[in-house]
Amino acid sequence: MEIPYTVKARPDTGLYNAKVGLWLFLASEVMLFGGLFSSYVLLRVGAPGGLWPRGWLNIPLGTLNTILLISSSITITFAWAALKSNQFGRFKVFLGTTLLLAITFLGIKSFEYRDKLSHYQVTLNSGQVVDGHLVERTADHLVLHGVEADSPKAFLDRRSREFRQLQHEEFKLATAEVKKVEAYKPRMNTYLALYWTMTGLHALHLVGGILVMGYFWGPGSRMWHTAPEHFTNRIEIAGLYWHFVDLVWVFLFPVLYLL
Amino acid sequence: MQTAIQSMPHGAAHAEPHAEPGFLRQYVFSTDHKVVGIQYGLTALIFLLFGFFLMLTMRWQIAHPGQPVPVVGPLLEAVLGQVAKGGMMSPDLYNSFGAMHGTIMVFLAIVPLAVGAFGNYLVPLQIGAIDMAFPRLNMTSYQFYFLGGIIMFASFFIPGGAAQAGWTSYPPLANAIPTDGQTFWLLGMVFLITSSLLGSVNIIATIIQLRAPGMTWMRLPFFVWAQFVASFLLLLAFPPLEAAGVMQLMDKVAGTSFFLPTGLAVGGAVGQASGGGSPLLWQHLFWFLAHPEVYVLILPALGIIAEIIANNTRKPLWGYKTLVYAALALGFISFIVWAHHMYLTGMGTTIATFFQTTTMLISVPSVIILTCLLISLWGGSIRFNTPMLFASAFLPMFGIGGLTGLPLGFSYSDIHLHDTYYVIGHFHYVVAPGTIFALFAGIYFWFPKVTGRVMNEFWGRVHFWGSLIFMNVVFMPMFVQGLSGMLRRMSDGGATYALRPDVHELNRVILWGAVCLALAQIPFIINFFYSIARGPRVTSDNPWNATTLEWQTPTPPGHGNFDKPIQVYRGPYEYSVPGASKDFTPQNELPAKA
Amino acid sequence: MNKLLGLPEVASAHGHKVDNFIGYVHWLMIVLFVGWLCYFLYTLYRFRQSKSPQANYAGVRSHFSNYLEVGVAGVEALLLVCLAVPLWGEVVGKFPQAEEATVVQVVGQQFAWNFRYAGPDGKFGRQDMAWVRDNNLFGVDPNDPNGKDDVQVLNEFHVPVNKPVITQISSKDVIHSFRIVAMRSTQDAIPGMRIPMWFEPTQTGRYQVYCAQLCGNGHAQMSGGRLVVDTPEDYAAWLASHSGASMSFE
Amino acid sequence: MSGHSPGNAPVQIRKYLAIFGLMLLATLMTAGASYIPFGNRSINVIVALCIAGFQAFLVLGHMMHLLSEKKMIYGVLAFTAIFLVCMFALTILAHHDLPGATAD
Ligand code: HEA
Ligand code: HEA
Ligand code: CUA
Ligand SMILES: [Cu+2]
Repeated sequence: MEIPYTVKARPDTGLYNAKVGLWLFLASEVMLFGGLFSSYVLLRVGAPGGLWPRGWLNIPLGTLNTILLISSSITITFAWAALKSNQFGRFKVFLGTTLLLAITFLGIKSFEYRDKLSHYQVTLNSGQVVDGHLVERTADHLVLHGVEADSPKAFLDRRSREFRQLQHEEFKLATAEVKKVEAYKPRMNTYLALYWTMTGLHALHLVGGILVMGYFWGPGSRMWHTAPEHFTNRIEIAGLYWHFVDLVWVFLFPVLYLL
Repeated sequence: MQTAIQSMPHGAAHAEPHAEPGFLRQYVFSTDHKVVGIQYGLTALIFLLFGFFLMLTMRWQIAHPGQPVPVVGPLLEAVLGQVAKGGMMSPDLYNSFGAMHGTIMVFLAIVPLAVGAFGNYLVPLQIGAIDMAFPRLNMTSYQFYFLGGIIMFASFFIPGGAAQAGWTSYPPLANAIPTDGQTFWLLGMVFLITSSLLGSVNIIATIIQLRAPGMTWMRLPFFVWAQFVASFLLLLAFPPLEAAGVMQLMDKVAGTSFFLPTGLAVGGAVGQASGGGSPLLWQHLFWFLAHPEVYVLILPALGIIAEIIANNTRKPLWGYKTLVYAALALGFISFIVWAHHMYLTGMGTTIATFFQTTTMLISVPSVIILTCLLISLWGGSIRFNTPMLFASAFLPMFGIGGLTGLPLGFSYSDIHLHDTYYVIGHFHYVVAPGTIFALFAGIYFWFPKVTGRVMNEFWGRVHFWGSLIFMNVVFMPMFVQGLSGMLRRMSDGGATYALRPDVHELNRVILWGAVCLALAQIPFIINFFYSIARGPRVTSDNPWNATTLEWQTPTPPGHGNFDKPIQVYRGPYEYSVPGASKDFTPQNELPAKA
Repeated sequence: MNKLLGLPEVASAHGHKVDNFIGYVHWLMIVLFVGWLCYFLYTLYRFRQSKSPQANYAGVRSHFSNYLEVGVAGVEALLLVCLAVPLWGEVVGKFPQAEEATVVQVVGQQFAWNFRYAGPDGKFGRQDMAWVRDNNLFGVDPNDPNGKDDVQVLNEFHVPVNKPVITQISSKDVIHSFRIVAMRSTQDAIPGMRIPMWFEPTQTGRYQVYCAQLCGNGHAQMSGGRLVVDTPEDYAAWLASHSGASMSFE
Repeated sequence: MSGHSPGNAPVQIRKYLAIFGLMLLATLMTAGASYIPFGNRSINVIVALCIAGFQAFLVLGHMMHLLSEKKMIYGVLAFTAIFLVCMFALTILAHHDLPGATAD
């Protein structure tokens, strides 16, 4: 007793089971990220005073990551195409490349995360605000490499001319002068909260994808020799999912990095 | 992605049909949709009982504020300590129980029972499939559900107890309560939502892909349609709540302020928040799920009722197509009415008009469905067995619940009724004597198929009359209380408000109603377990002389469900066909002249 | 009908409209329910197996039910278009002019209500979220002279009779719901938002303010709020006696 | 195509390469466009979203083969899209439609 239509399409719907399942799953994913994006819009539109951070992320890195993800999306298509034309060797190469690209993406992402965790905004008792990366922190002083301004508002738009004219230097701040030390963690403000949550959830989707593709590349690929069509279908499904992950990023990138 | 892996046919297990799978494989980690369905069913029934127990305790407390709860009180004190000091429920405990009653009833009892158990067990059988489309995914979804349930249940025993912010978990309150109950609640919800998503992908894919030859869309039993629509609601409405849950979890553990506005001044953690969030955002995302969710509670119930009515009136459902279209319309509109729960959060005329209009619109398909079911009775030959008793009582009970939704649906009357016991009365009429009755009916009806034995008719009737009478004793007075202005979620039963004394006195009536309702369940529970072990065996695979495919299987159906390939020739309710030799013609019976 | 439904006393200008509306909807519900119920019970009786051993395959042939459904939808539409929508528009849209009304700011907190009046000068002190502290719920700028004579009271607030009252409702900590049953007025008090509501009291007396939204373990005890509707003279005296008694913020 | 593949249509490698090129170009364009001061920030937003929309079209339509998908999938996605739009529109509208809006 086998469940029908796992390999061949059902004639009247023209689809095999996993494809129906995956598209349904993607529909729910659309609603999941949709919920987050609509929160983003709402919180941004309703931000007090219309103030919203801009240019807080590294655009070249973001662009690079976008390119990596797009490329991985193409390579997985090629992997599937290779199976379709019966070239198992090529399949291994392309799926392997996809995996490497995906892992590189995560590597860059975690570098960006690390960078944010070592980035601090320090409010002094005088009202001055220093913003920069932590160089050193001891019981009685802090050393930051960054910029200084009268109010945190100066750091809001980092792509403005005013901000770019600020001098980067090293600040040594005595603990006694310091009123508040804040890292660029999710709690700092709504923008960062959204950034961490949305990219975090997206990264989790990547991790899931990598695990599955890793399985298909490694032990799972034995199935090619017993049930090639079924295996090809699975790669197609994996590809669909992966394109979706790419698609989400295509929106995350401008929304978080550029605007 | 998951889907891809899980779709692997569990070939190995079937390759050698003679190897008996071990106990674990057969009952605990089974991928057979029937076993999964039974697992869902038993777990959910236990949660149902537990949810009721929570409410009984609460009802006792608010009928006698300031006095220890007999029997249960000392027990609670022994287990939970301070919050039940002296055997009395503190307001914190009351709020915990209330929030968990709602959560458990909705997410851990009724939906798993209606969709997880009935859907899982019956959908493949009724469409003539050998299993679900993704059997392993099916098992996984039960496991997620179970884990979610464990997390929810465990939260009672952590310091500070379970979540206290209502099943709606509105922030900032949900964040402001300085215990971990809410964190557990959110985690539990993430598991439950994931489980629901996997389950609904499975049900929909099964219905689309695995219908037996000849089983066209318009030959599907109405129950299958109801499951189909309900699964779509789960699939598309739950994810935004999952997103919201993740955001609230971030608020709780990572200190973000998605739902916390600037300028909050509550002591403790919230005061430190960066602000800039919106409490209303949560409400929108929550109700975006929770309104469709209530139709997830009712649609499978309507499906069950439709099956039982057709079978026991011995005639086709009246207006089958209309029923199907109405169910689809109901599903569609249910996505755009959610803010009728939020009229009084500060809503202008435009949005209020929109949501009132959609709310009135959605009552139309409900009326149509109910009318079709009522008209189906006309001209029948009605057999009053226990399932039919419950099914017929469902109709007026749902009627009361549905009709009392109307004054809530108008924002103008909602000014007076919002957050009163009127609301509690409204939705309990739909879910308790409504959905629960349908589920009872379903249990009595399909019991012979699942176990091969029949439940006792006499005790079934006792159970029915007891439940019918006392459900009404419990919920009818709530309308009176609500109209007079008594608020819900009052840990003292509204004692601090200047209510008419007779209205207040009703709390005692409700309490005794609820106690008797509990007693009325005893015959059911005993009957249920006794019949599993000792009930008289059925003599036929089709004891009710039914037409749908699940009755054309061996009893109980084995792995793979059907003995022979199934071919469907006709619609689902061919009862009393003029000129036929018997008063029912199964869907797979060869046409007379081939 | 309103008696039958047991609706509580009403003391505001629009209150009886709410009650009547609830009454109309209940008429509709009762007519439908009783009609259906009679049909239902009769059918169950007439078509029981012993009396009607052979079911009729075709069942009902008439289209009466369609008219019925259209009728129900029609009545609902009528209620909606003629009453519910315009009346709601009156409550949330047509606010009286602030000069012709008593303006009160309301802030809920766990578990009491705070009220603020502009005082004799008719001007509220400048307010800003940034000033909100535990002891400055309204976020009043302590340096603004307009704020000096503002009146701030806890739990009990007074208004003159037969003059519209505009309440600006907010909350300091969690969501509460400001509800005066006798005025048939309810509005959630949501932190971070200030939402106006209005009503016109038509009878002097003391009315209880309810908190209708779960707001923590003291929710049931948050019942100390009172609306006192005074004659204009009493009100003026009351306001004068409280002027400037607002809290001081250091 | 050869024995193994069910092969409905030959996989068009060339087409995918073209799409790849377009996607890269679009990415560079969004990044680039964000440096151009259009005078009004909302123009930047619109430009970026349009480019993202175009990319979404490429990914969905061509890489995920939606343009030649079956009716069933269209149905599912159409409903998803409708509900998504409703969620966006209604939550945001609701935040901007408060009592008293017509008062003064
Ligand atoms: C299964 C669950 C379910 C169902 C089906 C419904 C159905 C409806 N609900 Fe209900 N509702 C809830 C569950 C449900 N609801 C819950 C859980 C809450 C509260 C949540 C909370 O705050 O905690 C709630 C709250 C709620 C509110 C918010 C109230 C408030 O908080 O102030 C509103 C307002 O519009 C509303 C309206 C409606 C309407 C118009 C319908 C309509 O769909 C009803 C249409 C039906 C009919 C009109 C009946 C027709 C009847 C017949 C034809 C049969 C007659 C038969 C005989 C007599 C034999 N509901
Ligand atoms: C599906 C949902 C559902 C169901 C079925 C119920 C069922 C019941 N509910 Fe519940 N209720 C809610 C959902 C539900 N409730 C929600 C969402 C809230 C709002 C919470 C909040 O404020 O946040 C609420 C709130 C609520 C309140 C208001 C509390 C308050 O505001 O302070 C009250 C008060 O009486 C109440 C009572 C009851 C009663 C007496 C039942 C009874 O009908 C229960 C009947 C149960 C049985 C009859 C059990 C049968 C079980 C068996 C027979 C087990 C058999 C077992 C085996 C065979 C193993 N409920
Ligand atoms: Cu304040 Cu309830
Ligand atoms: Cu609703």
